[in-house]
Amino acid sequence: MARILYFAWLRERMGRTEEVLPLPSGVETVGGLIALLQQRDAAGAGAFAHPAMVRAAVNQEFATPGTPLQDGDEVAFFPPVTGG
Amino acid sequence: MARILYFAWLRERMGRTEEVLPLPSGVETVGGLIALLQQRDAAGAGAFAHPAMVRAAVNQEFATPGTPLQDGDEVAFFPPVTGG
Amino acid sequence: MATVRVQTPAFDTGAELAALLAGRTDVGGIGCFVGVVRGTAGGQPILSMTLEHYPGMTERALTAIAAEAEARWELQGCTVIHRHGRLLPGEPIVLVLTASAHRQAALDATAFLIDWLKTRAPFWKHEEMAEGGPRWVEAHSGDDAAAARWDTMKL
Amino acid sequence: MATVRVQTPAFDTGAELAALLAGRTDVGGIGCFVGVVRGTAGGQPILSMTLEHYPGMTERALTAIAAEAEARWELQGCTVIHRHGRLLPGEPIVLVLTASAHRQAALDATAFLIDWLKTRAPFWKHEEMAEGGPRWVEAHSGDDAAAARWDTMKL
Repeated sequence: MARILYFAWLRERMGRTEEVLPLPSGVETVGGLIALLQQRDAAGAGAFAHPAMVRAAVNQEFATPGTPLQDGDEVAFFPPVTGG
Repeated sequence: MARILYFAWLRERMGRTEEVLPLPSGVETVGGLIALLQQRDAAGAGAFAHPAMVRAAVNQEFATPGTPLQDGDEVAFFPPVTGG
Repeated sequence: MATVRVQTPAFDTGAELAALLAGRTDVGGIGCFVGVVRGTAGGQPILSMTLEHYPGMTERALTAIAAEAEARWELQGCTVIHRHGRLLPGEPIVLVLTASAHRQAALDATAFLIDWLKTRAPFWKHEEMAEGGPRWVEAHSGDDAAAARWDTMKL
Repeated sequence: MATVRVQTPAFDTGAELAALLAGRTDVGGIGCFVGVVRGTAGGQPILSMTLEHYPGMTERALTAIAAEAEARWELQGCTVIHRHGRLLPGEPIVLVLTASAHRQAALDATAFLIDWLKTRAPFWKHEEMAEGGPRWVEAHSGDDAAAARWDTMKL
């Protein structure tokens, strides 16, 4: 299982703030999870239509598509940050 | 006549905060005034013993030994500034 | 050592500054930056700005950024306070304060903190425009460049 | 446009910052520096620091320095307050505040103002040492170098 959080326009396009998802075998990285969400439904296809515009964190640390995922991870997807 | 002000250790060595002095003919610059004060008395000789350590202003603008003096000028002598 | 807070209410810059100085006499200078909501975006008036953030990761990221500043410069104190929620034009968003024995360390650390914070803290700005719909603020390439300056400095 | 004051009492940084923002929504960032009396000089404890200045020329010099900052950067406001008289370790000496639409202008103008002020404003520091006689603080060659950085920049 992974807890997945969405922020800013990714949250709007996904229509949810978070979800808990079993990680299917074969989904071993952030990039793999993005591919899964793209294919799952129209919301995922829209939210991840341009993966270059999406940033990710795993367990509250910035991650890349190659970052490995493990059972119990907290994964977040969001646009490039704009604080300060 | 020139009004002459002294600050910091120049004030202490001159033993005064200010004085009004007629500018003798021949004293036409800040450097000329320094030479006059050096020769005038022991206080002046001590205060201006190392002219490289002395800074000057004429009419409240930083000046150099070559800055010309005119009747009525306000001349100040002080060490390099240490504010901030 | 750093003070890091993420909060909705306004901060009191004078009080935070006094807290950095309280009871000590080894500070020679305090650098400070306050970010403020501008009333326009791309030339268009905005009504409000709402800051969304990632609770948990935000505090962790700000703490890591402050620790990096403390590793790079000799600081006697460091405060980072970032607001979230809905803010109006003219309201302060973020406060960075650094205390050091020497002014250059305080000034450099302040610039570093705001540059890194802009590219590494998980906040997202949403603007309510006077005309037209609301919009998410896009990240600046200039902010990436400003943050990248520090990659090759002081290491 | 700049606010310049030379005074004996402490200043209120929060109030000065609020005054720069009051009634306007075009400010994006405020840079700030506060100089503070350190409790030691050359490793020796000091009891107090007394700032002597040149009334008249001081205000003129600070105004000229602030005008130079306003000529070099697009500032929406600029405040310089310098105290004189006898100060104790831990007490603030000088406040520099700059407001701009963009953070880099505010940060750079703040650094410029404190660098120039240290070499161009007629103040002299006199330290009362815990042991040994009082002494006049000597000018730093480092301050001249810091000020000289700006000679070839932004012109």
